Amino acid sequence: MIEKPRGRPLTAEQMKQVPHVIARPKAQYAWAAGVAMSHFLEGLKQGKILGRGCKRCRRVLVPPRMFCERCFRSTDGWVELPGTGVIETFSISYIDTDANRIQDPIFVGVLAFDGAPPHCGIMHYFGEVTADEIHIGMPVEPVWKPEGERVGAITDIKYFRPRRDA
Amino acid sequence: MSKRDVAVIGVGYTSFNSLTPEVNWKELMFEAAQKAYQDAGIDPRKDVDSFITCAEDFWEGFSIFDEFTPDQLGAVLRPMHTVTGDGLLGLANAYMQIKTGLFDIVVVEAHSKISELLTYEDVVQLAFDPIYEAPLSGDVHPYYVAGLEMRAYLEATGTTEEQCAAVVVQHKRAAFFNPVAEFEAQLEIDDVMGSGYAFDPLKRLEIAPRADGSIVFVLAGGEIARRLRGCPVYLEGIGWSSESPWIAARSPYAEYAQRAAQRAYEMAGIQNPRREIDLAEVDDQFAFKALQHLEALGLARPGEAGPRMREGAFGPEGEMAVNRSGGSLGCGHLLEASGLARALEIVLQLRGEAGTRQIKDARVGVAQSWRGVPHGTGAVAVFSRRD
Amino acid sequence: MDLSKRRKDVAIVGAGMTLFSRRLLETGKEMSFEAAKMALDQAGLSLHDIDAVIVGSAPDAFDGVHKKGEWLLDGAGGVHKPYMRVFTGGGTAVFAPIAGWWHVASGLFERVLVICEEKMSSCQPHAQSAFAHIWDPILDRPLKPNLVWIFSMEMQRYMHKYNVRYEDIALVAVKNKRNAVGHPCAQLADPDITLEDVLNSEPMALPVRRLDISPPSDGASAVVLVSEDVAYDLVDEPVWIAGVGWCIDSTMWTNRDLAFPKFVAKAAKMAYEMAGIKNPKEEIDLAEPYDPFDYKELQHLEALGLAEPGEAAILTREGKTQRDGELPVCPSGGLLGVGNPIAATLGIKVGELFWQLSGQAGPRQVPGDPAVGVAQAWGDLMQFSSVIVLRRHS
Amino acid sequence: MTFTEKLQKTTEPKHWLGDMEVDHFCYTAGLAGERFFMALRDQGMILGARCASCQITYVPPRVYCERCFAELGEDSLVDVGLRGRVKSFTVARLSKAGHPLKEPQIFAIIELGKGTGFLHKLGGLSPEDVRVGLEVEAVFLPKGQRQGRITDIEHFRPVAR
Repeated sequence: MIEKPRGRPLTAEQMKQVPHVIARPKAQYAWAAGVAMSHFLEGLKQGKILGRGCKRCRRVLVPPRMFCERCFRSTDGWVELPGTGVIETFSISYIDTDANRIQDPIFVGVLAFDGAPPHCGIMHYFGEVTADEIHIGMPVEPVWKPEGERVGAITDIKYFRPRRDA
Repeated sequence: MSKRDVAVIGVGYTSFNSLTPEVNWKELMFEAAQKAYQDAGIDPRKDVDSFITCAEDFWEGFSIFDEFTPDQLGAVLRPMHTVTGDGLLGLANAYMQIKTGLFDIVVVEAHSKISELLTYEDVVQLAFDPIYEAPLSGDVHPYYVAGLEMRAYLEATGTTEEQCAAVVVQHKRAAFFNPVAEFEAQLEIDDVMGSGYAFDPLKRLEIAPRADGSIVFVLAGGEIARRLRGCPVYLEGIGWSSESPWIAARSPYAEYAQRAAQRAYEMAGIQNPRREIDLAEVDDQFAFKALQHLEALGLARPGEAGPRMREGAFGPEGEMAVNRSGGSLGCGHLLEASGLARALEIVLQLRGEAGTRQIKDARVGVAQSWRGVPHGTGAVAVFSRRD
Repeated sequence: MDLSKRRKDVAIVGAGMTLFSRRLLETGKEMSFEAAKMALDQAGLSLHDIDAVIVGSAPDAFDGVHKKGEWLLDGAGGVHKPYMRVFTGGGTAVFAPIAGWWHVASGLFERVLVICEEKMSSCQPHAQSAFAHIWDPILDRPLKPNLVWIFSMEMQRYMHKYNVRYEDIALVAVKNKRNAVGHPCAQLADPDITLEDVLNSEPMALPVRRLDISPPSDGASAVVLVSEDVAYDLVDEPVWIAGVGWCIDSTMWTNRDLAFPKFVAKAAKMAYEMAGIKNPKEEIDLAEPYDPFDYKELQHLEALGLAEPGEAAILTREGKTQRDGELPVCPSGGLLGVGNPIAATLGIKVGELFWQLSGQAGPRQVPGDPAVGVAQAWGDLMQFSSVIVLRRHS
Repeated sequence: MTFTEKLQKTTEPKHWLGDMEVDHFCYTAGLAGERFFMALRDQGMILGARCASCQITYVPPRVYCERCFAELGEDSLVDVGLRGRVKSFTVARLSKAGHPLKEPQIFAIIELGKGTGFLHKLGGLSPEDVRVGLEVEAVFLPKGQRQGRITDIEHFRPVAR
């Protein structure tokens, strides 16, 4: 039985009045990309989507990894994918990363790559598409940054847009 | 308590390196895991009932690091969780799970990828109380707390600075015989004493350098272990305990280790640790900690570990082998994996697989961990060979 | 081999929680103490009686303290005791008591205290800022994601695959915010909320709107677990932990079909097997599935085997999941109504089941003298679930 | 390494820079902190909280006894005075970056009113003159500059003989 729960609620204003400490954390990292992601990022720089094949389960893993998490064995070789795919799911976002409201919504979602197993892809932005036309199953293709601007990052792809030819 | 016993059926580990730029944390863990499963002769996708990783978010740079652990251990769509503590705390959970009888084989992983953290000192300071402790130190290195604790220990026990320096000499020499250790060195006490005060009375060379690495243990119920390995190493007892988290409110005797040892010994049926234990691996993130911990484990009386260390009683020719692995001073401090590194050495020694540093007739060993500045939490595990 | 004889049965004999609020004056340590004290008082135990403490808390990046388990230690009663923190993201709320269960079931400890704490208001300007770091640094973070995105993408996929209408999903928010009116700790209870309020609330990341989301909160909760050897000394009718289960799916969340949470189903299977439950729909009297977003309650009910995939929305529309319905779901008011201090939702999941099964839920009491309940939490990158089945024997 | 291929050139491994920061953290001092810091700021007083049954005085105060969980309310507050004894100290010589500090800083655990130790800095003396057992007293910022923070105490200095 909860009789009188404790806790002294504060308004945002009160929080500034009560004794408190403000501090800015400093937590910076240089993560090693590792074997698989170093290749993948190099591929992006060259305008390629690279996957890694597992002979046992016959999957092409993308994003690639050096081991297959289902079979628990080393993967076997590199596979270049066409880069096209279909929208697996999407969102139309009116908030940014810090939950600030934004006027022009971000179209974002997960696509499944052609040439990979079902539901196998990455998250990215969608562009050149309206809220009315975007749908699950929509065929899409990558829009790459110009070669000289690519640095080996997921943002070397500007976004995926509907494949008008499909 | 249930009568089922618990044994180690496999260990796997990478080498311990100051940098590992060629692999990410997943690939590092995969290597240790695959070696452990080979060693145990099991298939993680079928044979393991529960997986545990030991990690802290800010060491890794992820708000929820638990997300990034299952694939490389073979734990996808299986029971798995994170312990935010060192590897021995992971072993404790595995031990309890096996004791319930519902879990037969449990995997414990701990690792360090600390070379990727560029602001290590700031993150250590982020573990201080944000109201009363952190605002005091500004740009001062947070390891000053180790200086405070070392002074309190020296005052309380009469241990000398030279005796602490002897720990560095011995552990870094031991590391020559450990192929996975990276911080071996041929030093004399004068070298350590002359290395300069960092946080008086703590000297620069008395601080363990950091290293990357991953260690995986596979534990099983005794009846399974005997079937798979014949004569496994048993986890006979495990204890863990905490003192106050307030920096200024702790004892100079590492009471956390005393209490943890008490429990572990009780479970293992050890009444006279000095007589019954053949080798010890204790936490030595700072040289004096090794002495303080040896005393807390009852392997020396308060104030006695220092002189005995200096005489060589814990060395290769001594009466009890201590940190033959090289400890954190010799292997590098592996953050949450340091406890498992201590336990790993015990297992290898008890199996007779310790190569050129092998101790003769080792039957009972104890491993101990401490969670580091600014905290007072530690664990103790007792292992044995029963043949 | 008959393994069941090896373990001790484990009972819950006390629970406690603080207010859930957008901001609390109390430090995380103080909140932990307040919740723990309430749970101990209810169990008639003092801190000296407690053999070990288990703490659950989600990201350190909320409270802003590295190794926050260590920092919380004195407020959680862990001084000079074996003290353990476990962490499975949002799943911690139901996972910490599972860890408590094995502390006792193993026979190592007789009486343990389980405490979950979260102080999200420390993280400024918004708790969302900490969630920016749950993503893969190379693949996801450069896209500057917001946590709501994953929910929105999952919800979209769920609606698409099982033909679920948004109007039915929104009814979950209405139900839970109304249920929370009976909860003294609630942050967002609203007796007058209507379906239109939810449907017309501000778009966040469509299809998710503001009222589909539970609010970030400060708060703490606690439960006391004891072994069969001492349970009857403390209470006449203990509430037993009959089953526990947990499961994690692959980190590679963009390689999974997000429509159905397989990991929840696997965790449930593990817990049901241990509890001897063969037909959950028949045998379970009430459920506290994790509801950080309204559609998650539905997805979780389906994975818990309490509805067929796509059917939970229909049960909701028909009123069957109301407090007086066939299967009361989130009678506490859930995260949507009481608040979402991530791990601390222990109090409205396992805590609520304890109060319901022991007839102490007051104005929230579900009718019909319930005897078996299931609580579930969910966490990580749409990836982890923990499940507990509680049972009263008589 | 247990993979079928590895990186073969030192230029091949890539790394990725990032952080786990937020704009800032705002830590409330809490129930006990409110009492402690008001007294510190307004009255220049250092408070502790005494658990009568465990006979422990917590400095700074907590709202609970960490041993027995007795509630330590207003009535358990005690003024522990401004003078105490150094229980331990260190001379910190390194910055976070590992560089020698221009001015080494002395940190100490100070026993105030027979309470648990209190962590702060020492000032007004050189490192050679510190020893365990030294009597010290708190030096406060001028009243107008105090903000209700632990740094309202500038440091502790030796008590003049």
